[in-house]
Amino acid sequence: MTRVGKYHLALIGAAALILLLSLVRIMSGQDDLTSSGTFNAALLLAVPIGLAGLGGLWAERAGVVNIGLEGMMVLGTWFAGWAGYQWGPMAALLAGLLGGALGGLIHAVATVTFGVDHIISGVAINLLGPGITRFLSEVLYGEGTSASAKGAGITTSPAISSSAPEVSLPVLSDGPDLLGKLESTHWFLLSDLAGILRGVTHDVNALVILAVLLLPVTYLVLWRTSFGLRLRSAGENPWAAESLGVNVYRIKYLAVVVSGAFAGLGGVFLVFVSNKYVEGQTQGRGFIGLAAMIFGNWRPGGLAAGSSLFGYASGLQLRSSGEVSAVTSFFLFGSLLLLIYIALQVRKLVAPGQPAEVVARGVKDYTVIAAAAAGAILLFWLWRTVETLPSEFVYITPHVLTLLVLLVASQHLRMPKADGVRFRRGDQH
Amino acid sequence: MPAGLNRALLTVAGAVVAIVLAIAISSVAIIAAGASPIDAFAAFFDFGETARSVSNGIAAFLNRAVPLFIAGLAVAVGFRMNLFNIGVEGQYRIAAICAAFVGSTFTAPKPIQIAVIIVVAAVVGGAYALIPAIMKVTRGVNEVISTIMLNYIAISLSSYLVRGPFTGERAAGQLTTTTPQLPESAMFPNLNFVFDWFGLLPPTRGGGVWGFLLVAVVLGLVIWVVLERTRFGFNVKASGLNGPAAFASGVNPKKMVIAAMVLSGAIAGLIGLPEILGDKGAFNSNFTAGLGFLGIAVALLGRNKPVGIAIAALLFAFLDRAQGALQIADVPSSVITIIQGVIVLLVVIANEVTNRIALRLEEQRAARQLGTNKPVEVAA
Amino acid sequence: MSSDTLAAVQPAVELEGITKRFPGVVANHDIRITVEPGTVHAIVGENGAGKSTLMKILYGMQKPDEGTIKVNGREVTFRTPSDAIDVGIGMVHQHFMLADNFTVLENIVLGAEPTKAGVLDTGKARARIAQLASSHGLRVDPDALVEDLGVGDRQRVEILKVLYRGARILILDEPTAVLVPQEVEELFQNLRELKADGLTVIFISHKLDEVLNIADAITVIRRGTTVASVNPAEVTARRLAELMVGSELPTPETRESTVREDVTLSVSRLTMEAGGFRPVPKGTSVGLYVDKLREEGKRLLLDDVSFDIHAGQILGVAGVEGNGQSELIEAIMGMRPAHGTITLGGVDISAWSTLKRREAGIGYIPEDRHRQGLLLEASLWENRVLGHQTRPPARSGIWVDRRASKADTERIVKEYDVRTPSVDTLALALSGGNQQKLIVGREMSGEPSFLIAAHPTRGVDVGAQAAIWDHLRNARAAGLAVLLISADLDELIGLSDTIRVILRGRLVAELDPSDVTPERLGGYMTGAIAGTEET
Amino acid sequence: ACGGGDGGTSASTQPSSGASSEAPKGGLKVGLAFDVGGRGDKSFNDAAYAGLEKAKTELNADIKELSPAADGSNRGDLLRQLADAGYNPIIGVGFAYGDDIKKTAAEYPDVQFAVVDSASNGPNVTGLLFAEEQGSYLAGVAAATKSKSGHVGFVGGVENDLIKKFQAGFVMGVKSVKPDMKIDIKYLTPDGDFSGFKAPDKGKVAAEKMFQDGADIVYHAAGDSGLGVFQAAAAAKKKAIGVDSDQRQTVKETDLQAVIMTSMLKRVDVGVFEFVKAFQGGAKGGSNTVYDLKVDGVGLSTTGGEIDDIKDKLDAAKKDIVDGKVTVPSKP
Ligand SMILES: Nc1ncnc2c1ncn2[C@@H]1O[C@H](COP(=O)(O)OP(=O)(O)OP(=O)(O)O)[C@@H](O)[C@H]1O
Ligand SMILES: Nc1ncnc2c1ncn2[C@@H]1O[C@H](COP(=O)(O)OP(=O)(O)OP(=O)(O)O)[C@@H](O)[C@H]1O
Ligand SMILES: [Mg+2]
Ligand SMILES: [Mg+2]
Repeated sequence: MTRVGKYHLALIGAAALILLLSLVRIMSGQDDLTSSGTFNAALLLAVPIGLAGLGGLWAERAGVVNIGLEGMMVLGTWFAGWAGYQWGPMAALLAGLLGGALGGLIHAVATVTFGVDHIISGVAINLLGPGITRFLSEVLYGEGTSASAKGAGITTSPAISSSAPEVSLPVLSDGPDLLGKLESTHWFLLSDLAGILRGVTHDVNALVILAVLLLPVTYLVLWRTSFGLRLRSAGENPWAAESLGVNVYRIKYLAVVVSGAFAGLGGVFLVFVSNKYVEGQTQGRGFIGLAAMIFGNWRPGGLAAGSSLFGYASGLQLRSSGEVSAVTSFFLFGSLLLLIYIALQVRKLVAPGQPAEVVARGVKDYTVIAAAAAGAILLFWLWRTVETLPSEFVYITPHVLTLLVLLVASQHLRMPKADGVRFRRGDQH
Repeated sequence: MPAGLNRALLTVAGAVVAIVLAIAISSVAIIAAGASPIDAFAAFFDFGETARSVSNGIAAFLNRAVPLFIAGLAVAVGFRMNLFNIGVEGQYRIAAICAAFVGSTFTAPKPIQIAVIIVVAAVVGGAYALIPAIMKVTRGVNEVISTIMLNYIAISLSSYLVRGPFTGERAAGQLTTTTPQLPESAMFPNLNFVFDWFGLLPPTRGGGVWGFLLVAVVLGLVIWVVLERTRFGFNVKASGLNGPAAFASGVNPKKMVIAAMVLSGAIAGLIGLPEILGDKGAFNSNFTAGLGFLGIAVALLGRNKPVGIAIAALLFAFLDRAQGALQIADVPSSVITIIQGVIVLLVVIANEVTNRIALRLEEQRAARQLGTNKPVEVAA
Repeated sequence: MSSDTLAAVQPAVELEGITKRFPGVVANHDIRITVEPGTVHAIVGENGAGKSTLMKILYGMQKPDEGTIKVNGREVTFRTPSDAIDVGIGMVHQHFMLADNFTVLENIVLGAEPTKAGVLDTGKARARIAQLASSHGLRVDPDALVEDLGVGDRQRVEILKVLYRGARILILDEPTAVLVPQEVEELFQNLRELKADGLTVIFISHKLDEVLNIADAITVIRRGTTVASVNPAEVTARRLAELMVGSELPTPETRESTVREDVTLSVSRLTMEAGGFRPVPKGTSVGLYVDKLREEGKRLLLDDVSFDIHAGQILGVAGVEGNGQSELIEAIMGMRPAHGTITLGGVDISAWSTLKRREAGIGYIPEDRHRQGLLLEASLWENRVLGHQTRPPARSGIWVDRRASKADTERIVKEYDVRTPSVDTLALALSGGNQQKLIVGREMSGEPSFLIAAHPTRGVDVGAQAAIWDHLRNARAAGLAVLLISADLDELIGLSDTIRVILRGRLVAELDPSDVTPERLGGYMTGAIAGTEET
Repeated sequence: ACGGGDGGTSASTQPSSGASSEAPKGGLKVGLAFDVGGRGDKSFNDAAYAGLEKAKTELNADIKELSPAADGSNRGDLLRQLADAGYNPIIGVGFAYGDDIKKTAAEYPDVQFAVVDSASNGPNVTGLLFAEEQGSYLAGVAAATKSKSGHVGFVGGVENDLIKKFQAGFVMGVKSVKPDMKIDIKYLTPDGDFSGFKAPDKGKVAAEKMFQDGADIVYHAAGDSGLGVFQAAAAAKKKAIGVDSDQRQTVKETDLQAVIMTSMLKRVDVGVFEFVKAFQGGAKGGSNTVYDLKVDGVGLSTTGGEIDDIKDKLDAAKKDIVDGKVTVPSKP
């Protein structure tokens, strides 16, 4: 019952968001807010974050904190590049997975077998990942190696022999491209929807589909299978699980190795995008993936929302090259959101059927409404007056947005109860 | 007490085994790279042939250790309370640029000028750390996410400042953007005279051995005293060991989060100062980044205790110093990072293992004492 | 199968010469027990006697250093609990082993999940649980979250977990410690049904009347060794107690009243919402606001709680766990905001911080010493400082006065008979009873005028229990006001001057301990007897 | 593409390579310290290394090159190590060396230093400066002339003053052809965050938007992120302009080669080699050597022949600059 309710609430929320976006687009004339290009970019940028986050989700649901995602992702990129240039994309995929899984294995040995503090192990892996890959590059891609002749350098691998396939939704976003046509009409709501749909269905890398599928798959595996139940029990109460005959060590090992593999897959994706390994191309996405996972309350749906938000904001940021940047429309967006909030609050205050003197109408409520109103006016004024933001303020759009959303909605996060706890077989708890 | 001695010996043995293992693992890597491990390890101790290069190498080594040590302290203060301040990175960046700018706007006698700069750095670092602290206590925002995001924001913000409001004059043809040059009175005196004591040539490198080393030592002492001897330190320790118990004992967890985070940020604010006051004389776009992240490793390796952090910082700095020496010996210098990572991992693993061995030894002792146990008289 | 006929000849469990050592402790030494099938076999012994350790060995959670285990006549060695589960052994642990964030169903099926193509078959599981529940009279809601359940429900979930795995031999480690008499009786009814179905139950308790009530055979363990096997029909509780401790059980009798005129602590109209505290709007009285909350059907954790405690009085609060005791404590300690007024010695302290309240003379023996009372990884003297950071002897300016703290810890160690090598020992090295004595000593320091004692002797052995009772009694005689919360009804009746019963956040009855039995008290606690609303 | 530039605008003399009066006796020992990324980056650092190698083969120099730590914190120490090990001259690659070279040069007055992309700041320091803005101007002219849509773009890796030189020149070049042309400009990361040079995905997203908005040629100065720009161009069937080296040759993917209309060359190799050669000839520091269009220190590559048809126009533009008729600003 409640779950269905939540699900519907999420749908309604998404619909309201799109409506609002559409409104903002019409008002500001920034078509890029809902263009297919933006959403395509958002998808591209969200996928590696989402994959890293999924890695985090698997590990932390089994009770192992994984701050080493970044290092595992780095391993994934390097091995993907190394295998990819020799044997093609499939090999890249496999090698990247294995590379990440190797990082996961190290983490598992340290944390599960030896009971090392999870953060320490993760930090060590974040040192090791870049160290090992750089070392391997120096050895294998150095001057005079065969790879070097194929275009490798210390900081890059040769290009992958052939790139991963890209697909589009036939008719709708390809060929006749009906969605594209609809999008270019710039109608209210309809074009926005078309843009969003086309963005996520046009020229989509095969790995994106895999990555997106992994979200529901993760949900099904972790929340619908017996394996998932055991895995989550290792994160909630491993002592109970152990006492029921669950092999907690094995579960944790598996979870952490899968975690590394997913982070590695995120690396593979980055390699596919640039068609080769480039040193430093993970750009801290392991950390952002971790953040997205916490943002998403250790759940696949929330993680998807978190990485999408980040991907969307980054995409918009990177695409705002003109004089008037689409990013300024966020002022308008925020202003409208605050207006809606005020309206809801006011309605609650004047709602009939409650004796006036008993209504919880503290000073605090009024202050909040007043502050919201002031904020709305300020944001609206900013939107009207600010033509171009200093580019430095544009770069931080995704980060600021994430912080703002967290400020509004982070009260109810609940992490697995035994997350980060070192578990020893036979110990009492 | 024999059991205690046993334990201490085991710990030392564990650390030694860990380092030997780390050396073995990196040797494998070095051999795989087609180089000689002996050359490689010689390179770590090879400070050059001339007296000048030796003292320069020592200076480079010590100068690297100073910011690492401060970064480790900053991270450790948070960890002591189970607060994971990944944001040291951003905090020191913002603090450095603000301190460098403020320091350049006036001239005062050296002690005052330097003190003002240090205070500004600490205040700015603390203030920047206050943001995630307030977000945590008022809205429950996880400090891991907020500080990660604030790190990115700090980069953009400092870039904006150094190119905009805080920008300084620079010579024609110089592309590095920078804050105004600090007056001479802001530069921290160096410690080169110490070399004379040991009959060594003082280092010639820019600034020599940074005098800020002394500040770091004092800071380490102060932090040790604060954490181990004061009521505040007791509260930090209690909150870290057992939050609910600390709460029940009257410690206000919100205040503690804010205090610990701000203290951590204030210390973080100082990370950039040795470089600025000892060498660069300004904050510029090539300012050393990443010390905050290294600080995490240093703090963890040093077990969040000032002495341990000092040892860890020296070890990391010692390894880092060999960057050039290794290349001269034709060994891939990335082996340094590998050694650092492996040591962090192995030292903690060794620690766990020795703990377990100690426990088992105690169990055996118990078994031996079984003979001396009085048999329980069976009634009825 | 032939197991029934076999069982008639073969004992269900045979333990031979089991020995288990921990660092510094020999938990089990040459234990011998034979459990006949289809019986309830009780194991009794004081705290730390080694009962739990033995059962963990039988359940494969710990490996014995020596000795053999036979199940149904066959010798077995267990590497993990699943080996024990495989031969039909199930265990309900002394502390709940449940994942709070899981549903009842998930907790029950964990490790033995019915699946369809790898997917959890909840339908099948639900049916099986319903069937087990009805056939053994264990009602549960399979979809409820465990964190929302009370202790009785949790206990049933634990038993269902075991039954669900088809266990024929059940180990119950102190299942009654947290139950009220009515619930205990309910549990015993279940056990009898299980026994009738041919199951074997190994039952651990140190409540001797319970043991005599349910057991078919009793084994007594003292200091890790089996000292006697007795037939419950031929033994009295008194005799059993002597076997356990070698001396008589102490009683918490405190009859002569020391209650004085002056009210030390006065609580009035204390109310706490479930959904989080919201301040009462301006211009509204607390009463009106609370009425409105009630009207709206908001759940109240504390509902209009008022009482006074006089100097020299012990007010006992009885109640099934989870009925607002913790919230009451937290409200008085200032750890959780609530509506209403609290005065200490006539001063309104409602708005004070926890620290200020402690400084004003409130002591607090927390219900869970490991969670709220101790820094396990810190030394004893540091634990002495905890809660007294701002008061002498611990404080000197901004510093912690280590010398004075250590000296005062020495005093506590001596006065309260805390058995420890030194005050620098880490708290985790002490046994539970000694830890508790340290806490009691600490909370009695600094001359408190009011003490909250929550389960002051829970899980503490007989000797320590008597000592703690003595200390409480002496302090009471010296004028200390005490709020005593305990699940041990004998303790409650024996120590209190007045007993109030708390049910769903309300004080529902005021009883005179001199004419109340545990059974009647249990009736009030469960709501079976309607409360005598306070006047 | 271009012949070796000889000499600089402000270099005092042009001694011939053989005649050396003050060349060190024990042979030529040249040290070089790379920018972050190090040797083998197939770009800026490797270009410098190519010059060094040429010095090795042609001038018989003993060479040593060192890469800094990932955070670049030890640039100064590398220079000192080279000096202590007897290397002279010593070259720092990248403007980030400016400060360190200044200090080190003061400490080692007997050693000659050079710094790429930064001005001389000591009597024994030679600044090897490149007129990126001039080369970029030509790139702008080429882009504007070739553009059919009247809309071009520029993607910079990191928003620092070096990359802004590229932008300034490019914009002016474009405007010189069509003043009302639309130019999209995007940087990937702020100054101080050098990850913008290593983010092909970001480059791709930024360029994609430009192409979607109608741009048909995008010029990049974004290091490895330029790969993304090429990919976006290939996907949109549009063109891109490479940077630093002749990327039509260094990029190995054939589909990407095809979109690289031309590349703005920055002959760091020439700069390094010429400096070593001049040193051997006894040249002293204290001045800058500017590698500009006049000496072909910058220019456009012609591999693929895509700009052959506008050669006249480019030559004219070049001539205007060389003759001083047009001055290209180095700031946007
Ligand atoms: N994991 C362990 N490590 C060390 N000592 C232990 C461990 N578990 C139990 N002990 C010790 O073994 C002894 C027996 O403990 P056990 O828990 O079996 O007692 P018990 O009879 O169940 O007591 P209680 O009535 O308090 O539950 C105690 O002295 C205890 O301190
Ligand atoms: N995991 C463990 N490792 C080491 N020693 C332990 C462990 N668990 C218990 N002990 C030992 O057991 C003793 C106290 O534990 P025990 O569980 O018997 O206490 P208790 O009286 O049952 O307290 P509680 O009711 O709080 O569990 C101490 O001597 C402690 O050293
Ligand atoms: Mg116990
Ligand atoms: Mg027990």
